[in-house]
Order: sequence, then C-alpha cells, then structure tokens
Amino acid sequence: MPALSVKGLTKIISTTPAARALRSRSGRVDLNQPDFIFKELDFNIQTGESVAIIGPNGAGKSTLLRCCLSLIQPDLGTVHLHGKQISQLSGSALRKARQPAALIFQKHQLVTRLPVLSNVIHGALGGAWGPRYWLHSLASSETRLQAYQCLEQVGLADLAMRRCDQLSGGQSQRIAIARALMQKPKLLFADEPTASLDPHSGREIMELFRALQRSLGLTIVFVSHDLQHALNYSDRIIALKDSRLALDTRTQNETHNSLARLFSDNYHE
Amino acid sequence: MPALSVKGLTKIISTTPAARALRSRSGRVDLNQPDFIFKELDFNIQTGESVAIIGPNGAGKSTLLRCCLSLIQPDLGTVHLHGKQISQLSGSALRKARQPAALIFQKHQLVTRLPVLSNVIHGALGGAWGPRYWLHSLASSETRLQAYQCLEQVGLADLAMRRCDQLSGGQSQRIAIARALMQKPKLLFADEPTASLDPHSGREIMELFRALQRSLGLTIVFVSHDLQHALNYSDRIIALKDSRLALDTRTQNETHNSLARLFSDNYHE
Amino acid sequence: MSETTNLSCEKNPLSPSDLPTRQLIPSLVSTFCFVGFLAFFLWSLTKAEFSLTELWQGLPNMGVIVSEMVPPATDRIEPMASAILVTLQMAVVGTVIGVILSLFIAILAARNTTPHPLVYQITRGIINFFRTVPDLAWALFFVASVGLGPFAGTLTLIVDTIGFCGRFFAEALEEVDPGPSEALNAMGASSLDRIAVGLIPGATPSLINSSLFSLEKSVRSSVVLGLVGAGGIGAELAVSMEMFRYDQAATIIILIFALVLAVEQLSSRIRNRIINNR
Amino acid sequence: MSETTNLSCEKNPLSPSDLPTRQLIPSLVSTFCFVGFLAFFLWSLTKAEFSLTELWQGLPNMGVIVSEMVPPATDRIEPMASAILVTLQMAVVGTVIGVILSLFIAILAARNTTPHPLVYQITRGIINFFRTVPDLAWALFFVASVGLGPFAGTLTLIVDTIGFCGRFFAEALEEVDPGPSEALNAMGASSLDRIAVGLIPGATPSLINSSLFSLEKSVRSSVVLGLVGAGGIGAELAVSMEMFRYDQAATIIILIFALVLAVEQLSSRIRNRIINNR
Amino acid sequence: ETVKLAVTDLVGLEELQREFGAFVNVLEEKSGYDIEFLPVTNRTAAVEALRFKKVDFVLTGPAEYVVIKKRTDADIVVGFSRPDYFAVIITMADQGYQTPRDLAGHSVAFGSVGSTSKHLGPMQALADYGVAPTTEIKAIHTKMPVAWEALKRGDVAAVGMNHLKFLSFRDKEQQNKGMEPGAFRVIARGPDLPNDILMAGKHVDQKIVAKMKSVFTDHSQALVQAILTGEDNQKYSGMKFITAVKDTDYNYVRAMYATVGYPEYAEFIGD
Ligand SMILES: Nc1ncnc2c1ncn2[C@@H]1O[C@H](COP(=O)(O)OP(=O)(O)OP(=O)(O)O)[C@@H](O)[C@H]1O
Ligand SMILES: Nc1ncnc2c1ncn2[C@@H]1O[C@H](COP(=O)(O)OP(=O)(O)OP(=O)(O)O)[C@@H](O)[C@H]1O
Ligand SMILES: [Mg+2]
Ligand SMILES: [Mg+2]
Repeated sequence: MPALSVKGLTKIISTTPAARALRSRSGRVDLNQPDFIFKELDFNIQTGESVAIIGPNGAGKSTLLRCCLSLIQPDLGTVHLHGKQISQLSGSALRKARQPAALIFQKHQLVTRLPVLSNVIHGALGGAWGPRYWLHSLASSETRLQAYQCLEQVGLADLAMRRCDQLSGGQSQRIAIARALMQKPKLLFADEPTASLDPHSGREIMELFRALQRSLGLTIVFVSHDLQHALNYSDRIIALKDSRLALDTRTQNETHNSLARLFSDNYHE
Repeated sequence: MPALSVKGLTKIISTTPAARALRSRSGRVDLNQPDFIFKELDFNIQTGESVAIIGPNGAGKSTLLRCCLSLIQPDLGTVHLHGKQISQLSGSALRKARQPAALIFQKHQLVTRLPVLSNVIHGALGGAWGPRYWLHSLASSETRLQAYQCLEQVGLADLAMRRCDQLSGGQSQRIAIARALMQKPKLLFADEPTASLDPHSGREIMELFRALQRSLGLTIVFVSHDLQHALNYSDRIIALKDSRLALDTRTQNETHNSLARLFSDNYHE
Repeated sequence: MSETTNLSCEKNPLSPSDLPTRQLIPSLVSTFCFVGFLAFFLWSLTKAEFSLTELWQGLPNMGVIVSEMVPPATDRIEPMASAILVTLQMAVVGTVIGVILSLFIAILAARNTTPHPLVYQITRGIINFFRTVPDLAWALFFVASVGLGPFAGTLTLIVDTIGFCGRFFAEALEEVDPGPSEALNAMGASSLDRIAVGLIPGATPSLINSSLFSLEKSVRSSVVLGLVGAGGIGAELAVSMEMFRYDQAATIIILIFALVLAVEQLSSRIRNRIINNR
Repeated sequence: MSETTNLSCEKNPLSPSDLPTRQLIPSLVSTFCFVGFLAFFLWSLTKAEFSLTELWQGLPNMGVIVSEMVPPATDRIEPMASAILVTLQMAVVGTVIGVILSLFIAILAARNTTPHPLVYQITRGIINFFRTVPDLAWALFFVASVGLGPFAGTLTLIVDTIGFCGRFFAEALEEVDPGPSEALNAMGASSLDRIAVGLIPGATPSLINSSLFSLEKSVRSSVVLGLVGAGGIGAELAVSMEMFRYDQAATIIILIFALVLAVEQLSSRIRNRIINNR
Repeated sequence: ETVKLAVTDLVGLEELQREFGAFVNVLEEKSGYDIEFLPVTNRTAAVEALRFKKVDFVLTGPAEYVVIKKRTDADIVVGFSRPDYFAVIITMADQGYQTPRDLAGHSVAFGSVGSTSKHLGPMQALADYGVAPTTEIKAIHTKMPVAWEALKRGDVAAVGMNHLKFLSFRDKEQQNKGMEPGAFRVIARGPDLPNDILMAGKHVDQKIVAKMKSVFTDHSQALVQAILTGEDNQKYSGMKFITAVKDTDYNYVRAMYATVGYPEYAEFIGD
C-alpha cells in the first residue's frame, strides 16, 4: 500500500467566472477548458520514499499538497493517504487520517501572537487534544520537553519564549518545521521548507529530514526551488509544469542541467 | 556622496526585559550587553553599486534594511540616504527622502484584498498621491499602462486582475517586485527577492535588476541566501554575522566556498 | 544546530530542569488584579440575588405574557408599515452621516493613524463623551437649538452613531495587519494614502459590520426618536406596550426583526465577498 | 517573461488598448442598488428637514442648558457614588455571564466555526431576536418570572450582552486570518482545539474590545435597570433629568465618564499588549 | 401660518401619540392654521422646547404645567377636564394591606418620575394619609405593565397609578382569564387632579392664542371625538375642554412636588 496515491487529480482555478460556470453546469468538468491549475495527475509514493516536487511558480505545487490533505477539494480525481480516500472522509475519520501526515506550509502559518514554544506544542494537537496543549504554560513537563527537543533539532531552543511575530523569516520557517516534527508524522509534506533559510541551515534541515527518513522510515514529500536540494535529498523527483506531470523519475537519472532545462522555456506560451 | 552611508548603527532586540532596562536607564546604551541584533555597523554604498548582503538567519539583515528607511529607529548610529540623515527627518521631508528608495519586503506586504494591478499602482504613491492611485479602476490609463509594463517585467501581466490573496508564493513575490519597479527608484533594497522564485524566474529577476543597474544607474542592495546569486549579480558583498559586519569585499575576491565558510561554524556559540 | 547531535530526539536528552520556567502565574500585579476582580465578581453575584431555580420556576409566568402576544395583531399593520418607513428614513440619514463623520474621527483616534498622541487623547475623549452623555440630554440640546421633530432626532442619531462607530472604527484600524501599511510608509506615501490603501481594505469587514449594526441600532432606538417627537416605529411600540396590546407589540417586533434580518443578510454578503472573495 | 524583451519599460511598448477594461462600474445590479440607495438617502434627507443653519443659529440655546449644568451639584454625591457601585456590580455580573455565554453562541454563529449551516442560521436568529425584542418586553418577562429587582435586571443585562457580543464575537471570529487555523486542520486537530488556538488568539483584541464596551454599556443602561426597579446610577440620572436638576445630572455624567475612561484605559492597555506586544 | 403643538405625557391618551390624524384635521379645519403636531414621550423635552420657543403650544399634564410655569412664563389656553382623573393606591386584596399605614416599610411601585397621576398624585395621596412617601416606603419607579406584574407576584405591596389605568388593567386581566376584579383593592385615593392643560409660549402671537382658545372651547366635542377614534380609547369619553382655569388650581400639584422631595417647584406663584 503506497503512503500516498494520487489518481486523475484535477483542480480548476476556482475564481475565474468561466471556471465557476464550467463546474456548476451539472457538476461535470470539461477537461478541454483552460484555467486548470493542474489536470489529471497520477502518481504513487511508497512508504519511506523521499520525493521532491519541482516546478515553476504557480504550477500548483502548494495546491497539490493542500489537496493531498483535503484542505481544499479537488474538482476531479482521488487522493488516497495510507490507503484511505481522504476526500470521502469527514469529522473524526478525516482527523485521524490527517494526523500521521504533517504539512509545513509555504507561509509557515504560525499563531503569531503566541510564543514559539506554544506553537511547537500545537503540533501535538493532531494526536491529543484539550487545553493542556493550547499554551506552553498549561502543558505537562513532558510535552514541554518534547517541544523543546524539536526546537533543538531546528537549532532555535533559545527562542522558545519569543512571540512568533518577532522572528526573522528564517526563524519562523524553522519554528514551522519544529511544529511539524512535534506531530511525529509518518508522512511529511514540506512546502519549500528551506526557502528563507541560509545555505547552512537549509542543508541542515534537509539532512535532518533525510536522517529521519532513514532512521524512522518517514515518507517525505518536499517542494523545492533549489534543484541541488532536490537532487541531493530525494529518491525521486516529480515536476509539475503547464498543469501536467512533466517528469516523474528516480533522482539518480537526473542532473542539475537536465532539471534546469525544465524551467527554461516555460514562459510566454 | 554615497547613496547610502551607515555609521555606528546599533540595534538591540527591543523586547528582552534586559534590553528595555538597558535603554531606559538615562537613554544611554551599554555596548557590552548581549542581546544585540547588530552592533556598530559601518559601511558606505556608492551610487550605481550593486551590493549583496548575506548572513545567517536572524543576523539582522531585514532589520538593517528597515533601519535604512527609518521604518524602525536604531538605538545608536546614523543612516544617511543620499546625504540626508534619515532618522532626523519626519513628515514630508522623511517622505521625500524615502521616495527614491524602494524596499521589497521579505514577506511581500501586499494589500491582499485588492487586485494585483491596484497593488502595483500603489508603487506610484511615493511620488504622487490621491485617490487616483488607490484603485486601478480610478487610475489614469497612463498609470495603468505603466503598472502593466512593470507586471510584464516580472512576467505576470496576465494576473493583473487577480486578487492578491489568490496568488502562489512566487507570484506574490513578483508582484512585490513589480510594485517596487513602479516606484521608479534610484535605490532598490530587496529583501530575499528570489527566495520563493523558481530557478529560472529567480535568475530573470536578478538579471532584470542588473540590467536596471547598468542602464539607469540604479543602486541595488539585495539580501540573498543564494550565494550564487550574490556572486553573480553583485559588485560587492557584505556579510552580517554575530551582530557584526563579518565581511565587506568586492565580489570578484570571493568564491562560493569562501562565502559558504562564513556560515559553517556559525551555530552553537 | 550541529550536524551530529540533532538527528533524533533521543540522542541529545534534555532534562526538565533545562527548560525555562513556565510562567503560569505571570506576575504579582496581574495575579492581584485577577483575584481582586474575582472577589468583586462573587460579591456582586450575591448582591444580584442570582438564582437559577427561581428563573426556572418562573418560566411558566413568562409563557403567560408570550401567550398574550399570539396571535400578533394585524389591525394596525398599515400605520405600522408607514412608521417603520419613517424610522428607516431617519435611521439611514443619521447613520450615513454619522458613519462618515466617525470615519474621520476614528482616523484621529486610532493609535496607528493619529497625527499626534494629544489628538488621540482628545478625540477618544470626545467619542467617549458622546456616549456618556445620555440620549435625553442630547435630545434636550438639540430640541433647544433646532426644535422638536425629525431633525433633532436625526442629530441625536448622529451623535449616537459617532459614539459607537467612532470607537469601533478606531479599534478596527488598530487591529489591521501593519504589513502593507509599513510597505507604503517605506515608499514615502502620505498618511492619507497609507490609511486609504494600507489600512481601510484590511478593516473593511469590521467597518461594514459596525456601520450596519449602527443602522440597525438606529432603527431600534425608540427612545431617542420618541424623546423629540419624531415618532416612528419606536413610538408605536412604546404605545402598544403601554396600552397592554402585546399582540400589537408582537407584530411590531416581527416587523423590526424582519428588517434586522435583512440588514444582517446584506452585511453578511458584503463581508463574505470581501473576506473570502466569494 | 523572456530574457531579451523585458529589461526596460521602453523596449516592449504596450498600447492602452491592450489593457484589460477597467471595471469602474462593477455591474448593472450593483449600480442599480447604489443609485436606489442614493435616491432613498436624498429623499430621507429632505424628510429629516436637515438644516445646518438652523443648527448653527440654535447653538446659543444649547449653551443655556450647558450653563445650567455648571457648577455640577455635589449635594447628593454620596448616594450617587453608592448607586454607581450598585450599577457596576450588576453590570459586572451581567456582562461577565453574558460574555461567557456569547462566546459559546458566537462559535455556533460564525461561518468558519459553526458545526452546520442550520446551526448558524438558528443561532444568528436567536442573537438577532435577543436584540430586537425591546428591553421593556424583556423586563416584563423577567419580572413575571423572577420578580422585580436586581436579578431581573441582571438577566436583562445578560440578554442585552448576548444580543451585542454574540454578534460581534461571531464577526470577529470570521475575520481572523484563516492561515493558522488551516495549519491546525492539516494536522488533524479537533474543532475545539482549532478554535481555541487558531482563531481565538487572532480575535482576542476584538473580543476584549466588544466585552469591555459591553460592560460600559451595561453601566450606562439606565433603561434596562430602571424598568425592573433595580435602580443604579442610570435611574438616578433619569430622575435628575426628569426633574430638571441638570446640575445633578452633570455630576452623574462626570462620574460615569470617569468610569468609562477607566474601562477604556484598561481595554486599550490589554489590547495594545496583545496587538503590539508592548 | 404654521402652529407647532406638542403633546406629552397624557395618561390614557397614549393613542394620541400615534393616531393624531383625525385630531389634527379637526384642529386645522376649525382654526385655519397648519398644525404641526408633535407627540413627545418625554416631558423634559417638551418643556425645554417651549422654553426655547421651539414649539408654540403644549398639551400636557398638571405636573408639567407647574414646572413650565416655574421655568418659563407660559399662558394657559384651555384646561382639559376628564372624569375620574385621580390617583389610586392598589394592593392585592388577599395580602392584608388595609390602610396606607400598612405599607410602611414595604415597596410601592410608581410610574415614571414626575408624572402627575403615576408618581406625584399617588405619593401625595399617601402623604395625605400620613405616610411619608420619601422615607417610610421604598419607592420603585417603573413602567406600568411591569409594576402590574410585580404587584401580582407580590414583589411590591402596592402600586400607585391613575384610576382609569387601573380600570383598564383590571379589564385586561378579565379578558385574558387572569385575576378577577375582586382580587385587587384600592386602599387610598386622592382628590380629582387638576385639569390637563393646553399652554401657549410667551412668544406666541396673542391673536393666535385667542384663535386657538376659541377653537378648543367652541369645538370641544368634535376634538374629543377625534381624539377618541381608536377603539381602545372609548372608555375615556366624557372629556371636555374648558376655559375657566386658574393658576391657583395647581397649588395642590405644587404641594405634591414638596412631598416628593423637590421643593424647588413648590413655591406658590402669585394669584
Ligand atoms: N486561493 C486561490 N484562489 C484561486 N487561485 C489560486 C489560489 N491560490 C493559488 N491560486 C492559483 O493557483 C495556481 C497554483 O498556485 P500554487 O500556490 O499551488 O503554486 P505553486 O506551484 O505553489 O507556486 P510557487 O512556487 O510560487 O509557490 C497559481 O496560478 C495561483 O495563482
Ligand atoms: N519585531 C521584532 N521584535 C523583536 N525582535 C525581532 C523582531 N523582528 C526580528 N527580531 C529579531 O531580530 C533578529 C534579526 O531579525 P531579522 O529579521 O533582521 O533577521 P534576518 O537577518 O533578516 O534573518 P532571515 O535571514 O531569517 O530573514 C532576529 O533574532 C529576530 O528574532
Ligand atoms: Mg507554493
Ligand atoms: Mg530577513
């Protein structure tokens, strides 16, 4: 059973009037229309794999990750997460299906008015619930300790008490990563996790992911614009382009140049 | 007269209680205290130069750019922008001093509820004012055309009517760049302008900056974590580290490796 | 962050004593305030003679009054409808003018847009003053200067609206994400442009909510308009209650309720479009 | 974006005709609505007999009334102070309970937290109903069931608070940035956790503002408490005004004003700490 | 010519607050003036409007007359005589309050402050029976429907109100199959109260005052009929506008003000 299985996944840019009409007309989607974010994506990701997703800006990488966790509904196609079709689930079944998958958002999505430590502790809310996980001052020492260790892993333990709106871009990105680690995921979606990290920290984080993949059998799906990271830290590379799957190969078959070519004639068409 | 001249610039992390006490005590700052974001920075940037600022996360790069435009007040030291000491100015004098300098923020800071074209037109508000620059539907054809051309420069003319909260990360970054171009700056501060751009677009933007520098004599100060960009598109490299100026050299003296070494033993101290 | 030690939680064990102390009890001052408030609250609770059993036992009595309200009377539906129109007219004029004035005052009374802290203090004071002085006093002032009638009523509604919207607008402006506004500052835009473009779009849903609430409040404000002889639905309602025609009162309440629902539907639609672009 | 053509504005001239059409007139429907509203507003304006000259000429008369307010009377300062304490007590109980209930109701009545659209409609309806039914009717209900006195007054204040806070809390929840809440969704957190951690921190400044406004409103609400014979400062004020003792009224207004200022200072401080971390 | 006429706080004539079309029509027809009719819910506002010359005539109760007379000089145009216009103190028959003295130490509900027949009148009645209303009882001011409910529940020992109002409450109880009329007991009543009154501001032209005076006296019946168009008002028939009204008729009301603790309105002004 693959960790993630995507079949015929299609998403329309929902706000164009054309798209709205298109969808409302008897609920069927006309695949010959333009205005697709992506169209009929098919791929499986095996447990323990590390997959890099690359593609030009606006290709739909972030949208794809959102669809995988059913944060937005695709217009066609299915996503199976650990064997469960996620768009069919709701309520506690959906929560249970989401729990083993962590998503690091491109825009971090921290609760800016709370301190760093509380934000990291929130990562535990997938598995547990209740006020003891709302604020670090209410959490058990055990939880705090775990959160602290996650912060150590991203190298920011000394910022634990800082409010999240007083972090630099890279710091807040790393807190988002710590929060995802706190979730103890089996499947990690990371949307440009190293975009605002300095070269050294970026490498550290990718190596941390790689190590977790190897030691705990974590499945990792990360989006990156750093082709070198994609080449170094993945087993497989998927490229989105022109609303299609442009590439889906083992990493060892690719070079920096072969990947770069993907982007080069992308615009003006 | 240098385009930008920074002397003895010092900024404390303003929220630590220690720092607050430190500053309130008779208004003098004790330089031996910890908790500095940066301390006694000195450098001049000549008109027409392209300068890359590099440094680990949290080194204070974004804070430095904010100080340069007097968006936050430094605790010690002065910034002269085109010869004017900017922290001494206020009201319309300050506005006038800021007008020729554009800042592309790390977090883009677009008005998300307005369409892209309106956001780009806002770039003109530095030089002009009034309702005709508030919304694209109120703007003159001329202004709209200019905004459109700026959008073309970043390759997103077809998104002109999209609301800004419906953009991908890289798209919103490029809109922020277009807004800065609309300002017709003589000095361009760019805080990680290519962080969420795909490799091709990132290069395009940097080349656009380079071309503007060469053709219009634009002074460019950009922060980047991409050492290759720093090496390729700057005349000079400044590095911040451990709250000091760690490096200030001509670009041709440096290599990728020499720069990378700067970051490597940065943590755990 | 070092390359060797941080790959897994087990490798670098922290002990609980390494953790920063948890600040459950933030400070002596706040604890003191909190305990003081709690004591005051409990004391007040006893003074208020709070008793849920009494409320429960009394519910049937409430039913008696409700039963007198049904079926709602339809005998005066026509004058009532015209009264509601009159009220709506005065409410619209009072609220629209009040909202426009409030917006200007609020810009002076929000920390992040005020030209000077002194202006902030003064305008806040004025807004509070408008609210504190009771409606009857405003009615008297306006009656003395413009006489009885709809104009005095409208002026009182304007003052009411400023007292409410002035405050809520200012607070809404203060709550807006400062990012876009900082960006406009950085490019040297004028304060007015910064407010119009950086703050107002962020505050719009709040502004609409407060404005339409204010309109609804004006429609409901029987007191204000009755005081100055401006009539309207409020007077109808007061008279119906005074003459124990609870069935008539019920009809009026239903009419006002319909209006309130309509206004809220409008509010909800506009807000939803702005917030979710839907 | 191609490498050769876009380096400068001049190289790739666009003509104005290439631009997308500007949508100054958004749609026929909205234009129609706008014109309709404007017409209604102007019609109402004539009905309201709006006249600035009249207001201006009447200002001296206003001065006469003001002059009767000074010097504020101090003869009844003691009973007034005790009345203000009583009012504050009832207001605190009514508002605290009302705010707590409002928070629960608001969670059911906000689009982004409601468990079901039907629940949304129903709770919104209840909140609106609480506001629409006039205070006199609530007073009748509560007097019939729990008798005259502070308890009935407190209940009426609770209803008032829910009518106000229920709505403003719900709107505040709807306005919060959905990002953190989406992140909590993604990790499979329960709805309660998502609300507590993703939405409440974002809405806190608004919640505090509405709550403290509501407290202040309760203190000022002479009508509600006077109706059920619960007395308090509002009733004192009404008596002073009815008996033309404007100097006494002035004293009471000053007392209430001080209280309003104190409450607002508190609000402003807490909000400032939360918004700006200062 | 336009004449502004305000009406305020006429107990039993609430209907006039909202249905004054017929009344105004008759008045305009008979006087030849355009009448701007303003029903005001608050006596203070009406009084101040007259003081500041913003209204020409005010039709109001005795208590307001005393105040207006004190604060500004106004002329009596006509009095408005009504049958059974007096204050009563009502208790529940089974509660054992037999005399006003029995109320000492208990709560008594009254109408809004300053109202002749719901506040001043009943309090004076108590005083006449030797109970000091400001010290010996606990006075509660509220709206009459609320007071009625409170009386039935026993929250207050008695309610002071207008006799006609009492009758209408009793009728309503009966209609709604509530308490029988025998359940209530009147334990004190005051003398018939002085007339309600139509006053003219000092600024009004004497010609207009005279004209209005004649209209009210000559067409008293037609005007009263117009007031009583509403079906709810029929029981108040028998009212009449009369001209022979003297200021001294209101000295009893002045005494009331002294009784309730506002001696500033109690000075008798020359006769
Ligand atoms: N909320 C939204 N509503 C409508 N369209 C959207 C929305 N968010 C994104 N889009 C559009 O969908 C497309 C895909 O966006 P997405 O964020 O998935 O891109 P991406 O591949 O992550 O790009 P980037 O590399 O810039 O982050 C873009 O064209 C974008 O404009
Ligand atoms: N509003 C703030 N209040 C207090 N401290 C802040 C604030 N913003 C940033 N800091 C702190 O100041 C330091 C410098 O932040 P800055 O954003 O300038 O870093 P940076 O060099 O831009 O880092 P990055 O590469 O991650 O963007 C950081 O340690 C950060 O935590
Ligand atoms: Mg993305
Ligand atoms: Mg930065």
